[in-house]
Amino acid sequence: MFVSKKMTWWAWVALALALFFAVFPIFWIVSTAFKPSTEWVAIPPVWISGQPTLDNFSAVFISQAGAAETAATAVSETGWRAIFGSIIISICATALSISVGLAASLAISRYRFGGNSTPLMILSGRMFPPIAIAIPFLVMFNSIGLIDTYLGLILCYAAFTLPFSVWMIKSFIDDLPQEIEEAAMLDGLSRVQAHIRFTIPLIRGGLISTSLFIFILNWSEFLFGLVLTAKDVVTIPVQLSKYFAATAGQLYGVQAALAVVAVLPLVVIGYFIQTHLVRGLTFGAVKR
Amino acid sequence: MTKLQIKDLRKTYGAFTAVEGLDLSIEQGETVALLGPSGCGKSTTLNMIVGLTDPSSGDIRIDGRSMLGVPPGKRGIGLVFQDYAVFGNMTVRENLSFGLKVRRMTKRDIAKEVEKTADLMGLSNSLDSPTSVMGGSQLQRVALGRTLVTNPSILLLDEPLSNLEAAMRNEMRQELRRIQKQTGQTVIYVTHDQIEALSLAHRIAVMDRGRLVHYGDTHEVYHFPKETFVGGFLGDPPMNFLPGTVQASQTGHRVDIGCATIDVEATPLGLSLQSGSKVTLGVRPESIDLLDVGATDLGAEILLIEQLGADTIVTLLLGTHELKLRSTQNVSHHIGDRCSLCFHPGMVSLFDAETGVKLMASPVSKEIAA
Amino acid sequence: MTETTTQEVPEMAPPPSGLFRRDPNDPGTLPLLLIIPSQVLLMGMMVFPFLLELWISLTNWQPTFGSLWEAEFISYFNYEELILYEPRFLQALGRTLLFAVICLSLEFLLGLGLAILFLKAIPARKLLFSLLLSPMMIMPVVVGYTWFMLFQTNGPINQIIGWISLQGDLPQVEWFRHDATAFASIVVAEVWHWTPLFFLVLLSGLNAVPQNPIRAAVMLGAGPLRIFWSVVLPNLLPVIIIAFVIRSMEILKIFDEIFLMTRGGPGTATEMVSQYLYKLAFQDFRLAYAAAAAFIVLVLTVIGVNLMLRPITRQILREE
Amino acid sequence: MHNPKQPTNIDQSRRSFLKGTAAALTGTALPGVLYVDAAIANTDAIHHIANRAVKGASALAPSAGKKTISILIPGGSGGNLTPFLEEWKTLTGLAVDLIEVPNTELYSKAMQEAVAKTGQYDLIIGPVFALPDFTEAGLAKDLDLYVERYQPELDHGAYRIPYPFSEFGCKYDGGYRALYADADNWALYMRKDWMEDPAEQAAFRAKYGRDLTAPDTWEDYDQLIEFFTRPEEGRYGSLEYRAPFYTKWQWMQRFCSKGMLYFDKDMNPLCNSPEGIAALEELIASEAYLPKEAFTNGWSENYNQYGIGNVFSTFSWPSFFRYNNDPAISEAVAGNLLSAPVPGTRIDGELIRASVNAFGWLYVVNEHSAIPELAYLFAQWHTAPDVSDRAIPMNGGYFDPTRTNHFKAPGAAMKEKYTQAWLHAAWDQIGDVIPDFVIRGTFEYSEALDRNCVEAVLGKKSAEEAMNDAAKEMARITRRMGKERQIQSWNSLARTFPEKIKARHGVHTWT
Repeated sequence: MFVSKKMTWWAWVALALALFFAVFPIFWIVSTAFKPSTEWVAIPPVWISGQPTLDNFSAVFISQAGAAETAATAVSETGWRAIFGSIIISICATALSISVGLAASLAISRYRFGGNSTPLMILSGRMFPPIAIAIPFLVMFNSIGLIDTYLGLILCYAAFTLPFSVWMIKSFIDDLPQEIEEAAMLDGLSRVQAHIRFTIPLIRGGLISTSLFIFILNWSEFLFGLVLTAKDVVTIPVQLSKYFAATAGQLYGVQAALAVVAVLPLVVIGYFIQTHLVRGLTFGAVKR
Repeated sequence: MTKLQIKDLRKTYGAFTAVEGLDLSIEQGETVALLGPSGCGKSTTLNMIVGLTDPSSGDIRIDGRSMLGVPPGKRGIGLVFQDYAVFGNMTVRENLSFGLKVRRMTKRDIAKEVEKTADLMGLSNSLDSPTSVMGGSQLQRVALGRTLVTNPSILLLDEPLSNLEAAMRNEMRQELRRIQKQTGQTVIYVTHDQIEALSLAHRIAVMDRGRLVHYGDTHEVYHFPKETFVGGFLGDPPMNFLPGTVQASQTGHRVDIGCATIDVEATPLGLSLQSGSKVTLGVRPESIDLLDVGATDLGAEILLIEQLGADTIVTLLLGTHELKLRSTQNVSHHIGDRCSLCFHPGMVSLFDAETGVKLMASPVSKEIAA
Repeated sequence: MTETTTQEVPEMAPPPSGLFRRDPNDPGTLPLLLIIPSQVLLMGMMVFPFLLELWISLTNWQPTFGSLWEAEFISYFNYEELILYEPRFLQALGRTLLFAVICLSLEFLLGLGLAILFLKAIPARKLLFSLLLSPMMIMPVVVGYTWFMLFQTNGPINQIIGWISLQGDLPQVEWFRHDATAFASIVVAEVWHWTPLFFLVLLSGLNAVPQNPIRAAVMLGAGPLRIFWSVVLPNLLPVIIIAFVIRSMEILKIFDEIFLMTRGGPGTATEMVSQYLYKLAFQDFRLAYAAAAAFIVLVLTVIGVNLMLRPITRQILREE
Repeated sequence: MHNPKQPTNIDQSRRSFLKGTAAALTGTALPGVLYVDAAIANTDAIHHIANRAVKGASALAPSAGKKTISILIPGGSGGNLTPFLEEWKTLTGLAVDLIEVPNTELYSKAMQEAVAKTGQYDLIIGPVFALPDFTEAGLAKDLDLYVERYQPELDHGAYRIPYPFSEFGCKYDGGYRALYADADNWALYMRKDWMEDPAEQAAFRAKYGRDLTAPDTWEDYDQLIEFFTRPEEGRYGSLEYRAPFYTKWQWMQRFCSKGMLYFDKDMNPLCNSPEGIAALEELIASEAYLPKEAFTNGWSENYNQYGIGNVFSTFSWPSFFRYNNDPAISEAVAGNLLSAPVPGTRIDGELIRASVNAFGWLYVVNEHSAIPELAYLFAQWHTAPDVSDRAIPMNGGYFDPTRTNHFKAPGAAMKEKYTQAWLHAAWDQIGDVIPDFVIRGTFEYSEALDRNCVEAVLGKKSAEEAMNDAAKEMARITRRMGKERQIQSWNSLARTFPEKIKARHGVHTWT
């Protein structure tokens, strides 16, 4: 390789800086989640609380009704409904996006359905500014009663992640030799059976990583979650924006606590799908 | 004049020794093949010579100058890769110009040199084609041309023909020989293919498990291998090995191979063998003659006769050992026949049974009384 | 898009070999059945709202004027107004492009630097790798909140700057007050968030670059820069383009982080297209006008992405 | 687009309320005329409004299609409500469900409801400046009928909401559209302990040749904040807002106190008048007396920062006083806060002050609600003189004293939280209240003004350029909105300005 493998002093410095830059904000969220309200925006800033507290987490998880008024107890609702909503919506939307995307990728990759324009058309769906499309969604959802329903958000999220589903899954199917299905069919399986028994199991790894990637997208979505809900449905990103109290202003600690809870699974998921993620993210341009 | 001299070259990775105590010298204008099975350390040696890997100890000298610490590009060595490693995003001309551009030659000089080399390599007509559409032997030419254009003092070829089809391989072999002759280039040729080594090289260096086992001219290496490994690695079919026990005799030594004894003369070095010591006796298939169709009880039995065009390979059972024999003459024997054998005088080697190291190379004669 | 299609179709015409094509009747309705769910989903959730939006953009609708169904049809007036008389929209557009170019270049360069660093023998490689990737997994809203906290005038970033500065007193940069620093702050947040993607993609790309051409270049005496430029980069190109396409599609829509950090301020210094659209649609509720603006953005994005994809469309779509 | 009028008889009865009180409400000597005996708190009458609401709701509840009233509230305002939901349920059998959205998003969310028409919220607590938009978008239900039926006594009677809150906080275009819940005009808050320090008093007199007292004019005020600015000690003169969205209010106070209105009779912007430019230049000039955070602080950061105790003064809402005067929340300044009327300008011997009603929350009944009347009744109950007197002092909410009895006959909790002194001072300043842009397109006008102010403050434009740009943008907004309609709306808003200002423009003669 054109780079020496040896760690020089500048390599150590660069590595240390990069690590600090990458980890510091995450450290700050986690640290803030354990700070009492007096330290959220203290001057000078508190790095690690001398009196760590779980108040912020209890504000997220345990109802504060009747508790003495403190910054953390100004929260009017626990985060459970939002966590539940996010889980339901993200999982269902991901499942829908993946299954529809899988079928479409089979049609495109194996049968060249619609030539080359179909994938590009599907991809362009991802290019529309969501802020603008939110209004027609509002009008449309209102007329069919989907506002403030789980189904509404699930359909919306599934549609908006479909372009990635199709492109990522397609790249995995493209890399699978067609001979495998052909052989299966020569052995008497039908076309559908061949796909179910061979194609899908063989791209299992790709499907899992695509699912997790799509899940992350759904899990993080904010704008539609804000606009297309009213009172019954809440997602975590929307709930985060509600942590504000008259006395304390922004409830940084409580926000941080819910953020930690919401982000942790993603970091863990990300750890496991790293390598697959590359394949999917580059639509198969990197084959490893 | 010694072009390349390698002294006690050693490379270790932790506890693993890839190359140990390698000594090698190559003369100007010589073609040397570095031969060995995969994992024998030849690639590591090659990388150390070109400078892609730093040796753990030892020295590499080119024209008497130590190359330790000299970067690969400055050693005056050209390297051609097994997979050609042609720059796929460039045309042939760009490929050939690359090394010269790096050397900051003027555009005109570059063009001149490139034309010259292209001519030598037979690439003149395809100078402006993209390499991404080219086939194996064309790519090989580009790779070779790209290296030769920089006028390296030593040319290293790393398994250059192994990715080619058989027919192409022959053609390229001749091509290489022609170019070598034309340019008088010193060439080191790394291969695991003995035919290439034997046909192209003046001298062969055989490596095994990180050691240089035998370094000599092709004839010597082929016929008088220094170790059983060399004999077994070179030749198709390889050298025959027969375990035996030394018996002292008046004329020299005799080796008892169980079903027969063979007279072996003492070496000029006066090596004397301990009576009763275990040895391995090696003999090339083409150094064995079939004498006649005998009906003797102790004769060798013919197990198989393979007609390979010009040659015939005969598989024999001598006592409990299988032997292979190559004959250029027509074999009139039949499977199941018994016959007597004759080992060519001076063509039998004795190896230590335990270490496999050659005990002596001696002219031998004796008919085996079968 | 259309152009690509018309160009490529004739090349594809000879059907590829293989069982699926050998018998033209064989797949029957299967491909159709497979594609239908996606088309239904896209029809309902993309095409229909899209058409509705298109129609809205041709009216003068805003809720304080009455309901959508009573809105007046004014044809291209909104578009004309936006392009000819609304400098703020064009500024936001230009600013978004500038932001995208700055961020993507920084992310690319930093990602590349990190990726090259990771070719070295790094200790605790897997752990460090994951730590460096983690920002990518964090939801944009959280990214916004976090950097908002960090960039407070009395926040830790100023504290760190204070430590580094020799005097030791806080220089107190008011990040969100000045155009340049506010812009820098969102660039930092965005770069922090998405450099890992470039790092991941480029490292994988680098690891997939064939080693021997690089060795060959070394042997020919080329220095690291020349090798990188002439040998490594051309190999990385498809990966780089894809990464750029994906990121530009998303960065042109950037909203959450800026919404939570600067709200487009001070003035309009950090107002991207999305912020401007948000103002139009969710503050002024000039919905028709916002719709027209969105269409202009869409058209530009589609053109841009297609231009970027052009060099590798073939490869990605496996047309050879 | 103009909503059809309610039946004539109701229209007339509403007018008759107006007639009865108009003279008093628009009078200059408002506090004196409206002096209300403290005894009003002890009469049964204080309960009538709430009782009417409870009675009405109890009567309607059994036949209601929905037994839960959903209220869209700004995040952080639940404190005024949650303790009362149980009580309401006991009284009427109706549950209440609170739906929070971030308070910056409330307007947006409500307007989305105007588009989506889901009826998911029965009541909306919205900002006062949004009332015209809510009404024009068909979101704010016309309340004339309910007001007639249940008599919330918004603009008459002993417990009325004082003018002009009763006007721009409850009505749009002459009709009742909202129940005002939160009077939110600014006052000047200063550090009493700093002002009363004899050393400071001496130093001040030595420097400026007058006593260290609460300022009458902006010049006085500017001297005060200059005097107390000591960056070397980390002390500053003022924590005025210079952050986006807030800066316009600072400008409005200075501008209107020069006897100015936002627009002339024909709705031509006046911000680029010499007065407007001067007001902006004054804002720019006082930068030196502000800590750096003033340029980024939103209201809650501002409250917290003042609470630290290193700044002399600030302009703020009633809740500022309440929170920062609470030792549990702000140790440093509690007990040391002096509230004073906002400074004014002396024009032709007359001191004109302009206290901007920045924000302020009100109840709007969703036109698309299935149970609008019940929703209205809850709002009436919650804003009734007795209930609101208990609700406003609750912690964790935004509501501030609104009805006459809150100021004149406060309950124990109210007195404890706001102090008698503050309530008196606040009452005395009501005559100086100026409204925000309470007209259709409020966000567009505010944003145009605010952005240009901020850009001038940041030095990107001169004050004159900024004000000219703002005027140009506002004129364009008006043109696009439909000039005639906007003028009509502005003319009625202009009438709610303080008498001294109106007189200078002859608003009475506008038609």
